Amino acid sequence: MPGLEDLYREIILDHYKNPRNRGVLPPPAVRAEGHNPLCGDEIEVYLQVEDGTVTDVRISGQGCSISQSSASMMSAAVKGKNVEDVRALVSRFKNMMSIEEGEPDTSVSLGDLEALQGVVKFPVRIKCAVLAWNTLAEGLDISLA
Amino acid sequence: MPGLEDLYREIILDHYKNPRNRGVLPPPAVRAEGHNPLCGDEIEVYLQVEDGTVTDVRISGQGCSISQSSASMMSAAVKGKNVEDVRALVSRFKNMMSIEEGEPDTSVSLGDLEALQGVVKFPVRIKCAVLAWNTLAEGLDISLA
Amino acid sequence: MGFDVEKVRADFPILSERINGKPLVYLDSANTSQKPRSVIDAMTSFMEHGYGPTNRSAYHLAAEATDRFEATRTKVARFVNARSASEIVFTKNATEALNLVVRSWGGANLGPGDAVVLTHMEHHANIVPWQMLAAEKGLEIRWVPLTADGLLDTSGLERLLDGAKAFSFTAMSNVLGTINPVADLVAAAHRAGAVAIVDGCQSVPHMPTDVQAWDADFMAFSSHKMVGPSGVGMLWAREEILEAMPPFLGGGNMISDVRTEGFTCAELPAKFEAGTQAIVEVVGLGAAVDYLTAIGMANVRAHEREVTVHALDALKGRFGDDIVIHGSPDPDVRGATVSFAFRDVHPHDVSQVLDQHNVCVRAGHHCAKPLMRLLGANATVRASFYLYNTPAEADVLCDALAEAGDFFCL
Amino acid sequence: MGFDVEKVRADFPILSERINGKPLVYLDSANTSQKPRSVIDAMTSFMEHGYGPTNRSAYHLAAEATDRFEATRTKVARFVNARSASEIVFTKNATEALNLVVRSWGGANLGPGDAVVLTHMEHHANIVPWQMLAAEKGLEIRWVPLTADGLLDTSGLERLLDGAKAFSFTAMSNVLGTINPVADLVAAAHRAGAVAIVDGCQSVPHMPTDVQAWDADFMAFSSHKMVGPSGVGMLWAREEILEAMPPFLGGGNMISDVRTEGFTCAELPAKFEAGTQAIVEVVGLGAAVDYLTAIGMANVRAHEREVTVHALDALKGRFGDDIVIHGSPDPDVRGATVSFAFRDVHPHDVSQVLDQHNVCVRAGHHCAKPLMRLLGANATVRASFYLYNTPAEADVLCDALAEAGDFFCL
Ligand SMILES: Cc1ncc(COP(=O)(O)O)c(C=O)c1O
Ligand SMILES: Cc1ncc(COP(=O)(O)O)c(C=O)c1O
Repeated sequence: MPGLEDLYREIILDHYKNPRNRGVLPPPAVRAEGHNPLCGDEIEVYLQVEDGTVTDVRISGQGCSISQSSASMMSAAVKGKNVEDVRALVSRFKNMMSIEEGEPDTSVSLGDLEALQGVVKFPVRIKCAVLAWNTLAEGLDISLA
Repeated sequence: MPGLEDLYREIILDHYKNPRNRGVLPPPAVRAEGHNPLCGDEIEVYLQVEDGTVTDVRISGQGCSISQSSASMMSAAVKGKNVEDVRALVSRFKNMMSIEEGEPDTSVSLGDLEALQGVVKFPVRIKCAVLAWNTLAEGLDISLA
Repeated sequence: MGFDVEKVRADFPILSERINGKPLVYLDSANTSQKPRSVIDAMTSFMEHGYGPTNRSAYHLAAEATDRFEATRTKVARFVNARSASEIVFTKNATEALNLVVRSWGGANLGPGDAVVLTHMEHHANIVPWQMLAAEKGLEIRWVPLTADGLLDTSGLERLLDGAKAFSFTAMSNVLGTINPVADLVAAAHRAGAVAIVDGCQSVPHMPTDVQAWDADFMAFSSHKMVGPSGVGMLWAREEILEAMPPFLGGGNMISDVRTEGFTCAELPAKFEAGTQAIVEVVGLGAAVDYLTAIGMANVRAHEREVTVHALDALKGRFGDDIVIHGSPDPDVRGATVSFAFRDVHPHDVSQVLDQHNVCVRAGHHCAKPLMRLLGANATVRASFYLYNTPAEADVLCDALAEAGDFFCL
Repeated sequence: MGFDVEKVRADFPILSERINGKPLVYLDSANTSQKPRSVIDAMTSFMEHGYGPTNRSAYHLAAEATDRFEATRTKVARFVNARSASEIVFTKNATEALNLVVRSWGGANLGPGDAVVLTHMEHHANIVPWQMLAAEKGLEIRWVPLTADGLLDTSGLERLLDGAKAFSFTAMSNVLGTINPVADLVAAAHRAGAVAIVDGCQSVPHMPTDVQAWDADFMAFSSHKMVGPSGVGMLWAREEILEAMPPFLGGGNMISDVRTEGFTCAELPAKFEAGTQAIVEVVGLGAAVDYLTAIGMANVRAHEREVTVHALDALKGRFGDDIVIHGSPDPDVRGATVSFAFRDVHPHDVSQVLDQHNVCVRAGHHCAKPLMRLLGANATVRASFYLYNTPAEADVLCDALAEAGDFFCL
C-alpha cells in the first residue's frame, strides 16, 4: 500500500494551507460550479477571459486537501495563459490522472502539478483532484458560448 | 421421498377419470370460480342451495388429477348435506391438508376423502387439493349473501 | 475450442447431487439456472475477504469493492457489445429493468391514445408493466400474432407498428423456444418511428448477443438465468436515451445534490441505481460472465442445438402422436426450451411422475398466460436445457415420461 | 446470556483479515455490515445443494427452495413482531421498499396540496421518492426541525402534522445516531389522521423492534445492514394497508391472471414481489436473522451502548475542543454511530489517514445532505460500531486520529 507521503506532497499541503486565488470575480467573469457527490465537495471557479486569454481566475468552495490544493495549483497555472494552452493543460492533467486515454502531449509542461501524480495510487481521490479541472473546462465552455 | 402411490390412490385416479357431477347449473344456482396461479388450474363450482341444504352441485374447469378428483369427491360428499355440515366438512378437510390449525372435529366423517391425505406429503400439491374446497366456501358465502 | 459437457458439468456442484441415489436431471434452466463453482467461490471469498460498500466510502476496502463491482459492469457491457459500461444499469431482476423502461421512458414519452406493440408470446414481465401504464395513461396495446409453428406472424407487422411509439418483444420465447429475428424487428420498429425494447432474458444466456448489431434501444436481462447469482438484473440502453430519461427509484447514489426544495440526478449509470446495490451478487455476476465468455457463447448455442435436436427426435420418435410439442421443429429458429402436452395427462401430474426420477421440469403457464390461451391450454410441461445438460438427460426425460403414460393412461 | 464480543468476532471471517500486517478496524456498519460465517455458509451450501426456483415449479428441489425462502419471511416477521408473515414483502433494498410505499400507497392516496411530513435528519432514500411524487402531484413537504443536540424538535410537531396525510421518519439517524421516540411519533401521526412510515434501516440491526408496539403502518429496512446478504430489503406493513394498495412493479409472480385485456393481482405478499426474487439472498437473510436472534437484540444494543460510551469518552477525553461530535452525548437516546468534525482537517483527509491504519470510516454526506446543511458542513467523519466492534477499536480510531492531527495541523 502506498504511504501518505505519496499522496500528500509538501507542495500540496502548502497549497491547501495557503490557497492561491481564493475569492470570487464579479460579472462579466463567468462562474462554473462543480461537486463531488461522493464526498460532498463543492467548488466554484470564476474565470475572466479576455481576447482568448484567461486574465483572472478565482476559486471558492469547500473541499478536502486534494481538491483544494489541486484547485489552487490550477488557478496559478492557468492565470495569464491563452485558452488553447489552458485546454491542453486540462487534457494533460487528466491524462496524468489516468482518466483520459491516449499518449500525453509532453510538450505541455505540468510544473508543480506533477506533485499530484501520487493521487493516481489512491483511485478514490482522483475525483477530488480532477474536480477543479472539470469545473474549469465547464467555465471555459461557458465563456466561449 | 414418498412414492407416487402415496399420492395417487386408486380412488383418486378413479374420480379423475370418471369425474362425478361435471357440468353447470343455471341460475338461481350460484357460481364460484377459483384458480391456482402456480399451475394455471381453473375451477368453477355451481351450487344450488335450498332451505339451508345443498340440493345440487356441479363442477366445471380444468386441472390436474389432484384438483379434479378432489373436486369430484367433494361434489359427491356435499350433495344433500345442510350448509352447516358442509362448512364443517370444509374445515375438517383443510385440517387434514394441514392448512387449518387446531384440533380436527373428528365427529365429521371424511369418508372417501381420506384418500387425499397422502397429498400432505407433497406440499406443492396441497393447493391443488384445496382449490375446489376454497371455491366451494366462496360459493356458500355467495349463496347466503 | 472443444466444448466438453462433462467438464462443464463438473463445474456445477449441484449437478453431482444424488437424491434417493439417483442423479439430478435439471431441466428448468429457462426458469433459473444453476451456478458454477467459480461464481459461488467469487461470492464466498468476496464476503470472507473483501466485502465493503461501493461508491460511497473512500478507504481501500471500499475502493476495491467498488472496483470489483464496476469491473462487472465493464464485463457485461463487453458481453452484449454495448458501446460503454455506463450503458449498463444494474437492477434486481429483468422484471425491474422492464418496469424501469416502462415507467421512466414510457412515463415521460407516452400519452393518451399512444400505441405500444407487444407480441403474443411475451412473458408477464413484458406485459403487466405496460398494462399498468396503459390503464393510467390510456395507451393502446397491440399484439403481434403467432403462426401455427409458434413463430411471430410478421405479415401484418407494418400495420401494427403504424403510429406506434414502442415495440417491446422477446428475443426468445420462454415457452416455445422460438428465436425471433431481433434485428429485423428492430428495423421495422425504427421504420415506424417506434423505440425497440428487447427482452433478452432467454436469449442472452444461450447465444451470442450484439446490441449494436441489432441496433436496439433497450434490452432487459437477468443474471440468475445466465449461471449468475439471483438478485441482479440488467438493463442495457443507448446512452442518449438513458440521459434523456427521468430517474426511476429515488434515494441514495442516484443523486448529485439534495436540498429540502428538490434534488438533482447523478450521472449515468448511478442515476438509475438507487440505494445500496446487490454488491456481492454483482461481483458473482462478473464471475458468471467470465465463465460464459471463456466457454464461448457460440459453443453454448451449438451444444444446446445438438441437445435440442436429440430431445425433439427422441420425444417424437418414442411418443409419436401421444406428444404435442409446441413451437417450431426447426432447430435453427428455436432454442433449447421444449414445451409439450403429453397424451391427456395434466402437466402437473407429468411433472410429479418426472420428479420421482429427479427430472426437474416446470409445469404451468410459465408466466405467459396470453400465449397459453392461444395454445388452448392452461399449462404445458416445459423441459429447458442449458450448457450443462446432455442428450442422455433427454433420454431420462423420455423414460420418465413413458412411466407417466403407464401410470395415468392404462 | 453472556455476550462475548471475541466469540462474535470469530464468527466474521473478514475480521481476521490482516492488511499490511495490521488488523481491519471496520467502523462503517451504518453503511453496510459484514457477514458471519453462518450467512456465507447458508448461501454457499444452498447454491451447491439446494438451489431452485421459488413459487413456480412443483418438483421437490423447487418446493424445498420455496420452503427455505418462505421460512425467512416467517423469521423476519417474528424478528420485528409483525402480525403475520404475509406482512413482509421482500424488495431489493430499503430504498426500493420506501419507493414502493411512496409510489403505491402515496400514488393512490395523495393528491394536489396534500402534505407529507419528513424530518430534517432523513436519509435521501426517505426524501427523494417523496420529492419525485411531490413534483408530479403537487404535494407539500414539511420538515420537522432538530434541536442543537441533534434530536427531533417535536415542539411544533402537532402544527406540522395538522392536515398531513403521511409522516415518514427514521427510527435512528444514520449520521447522528439519534434514536427517535417512534411510538410517540406514530401516535402523533395517527392523532392527526396521518399514516406513519418508519425507516428502520438503522434501528432494526441494532436494537429490538416491535412494529405492533409502535403501532406503525409501514417500516422499511435492509438485509445488508443487519449481517445479512446484499441485494435484499424488506417492507413491513399492516396487512389491510397492503391489501388496499395497488401493485408496484408488474410481472411474473405478482399476478393471479393475465389476459391481453388486463391482469389481476396475486394475494399478499406475492402481489408486491414481481419477477424472480433474490432467492439465495433471502435464504442467507434467514441465517442472519437466526444469528441475531440467537445473540439477542437486547444484548446487541447493550454491547453497542457500552462501546459508544467508551468511544465518546475517549474521543472527548483525548481531543477536547479539537473534536466536535454531532448529535446527543446521552447514550440512552443514541446508537453506535458517531459523526464528528476534527479540527479543521477535511473528513476526506481524516479518512485517508485512518485508512493507513485500516480504520474504515465513512467521510462524506452520508446520503443526508439536508442534515449536512443544517450542521453547516459538506461532510463529516462517521465511525459506526456494531456488535462485532470493541472498545479497543475505538482506541485505535483515536490513535489514528491523533496522527491525522499531527500530519495536517503542525
Ligand atoms: C436511515 C437509512 N435509510 C435508508 C437507507 C437506504 O438503505 P439501502 O441503501 O439499503 O436501500 C439507509 C442506508 O443506506 C439508511 O441509513
Ligand atoms: C422471457 C422472459 N422475460 C422476463 C423474465 C423475467 O425475468 P426475472 O424473473 O429475472 O425478472 C423471464 C423469466 O422469468 C423470461 O423468461
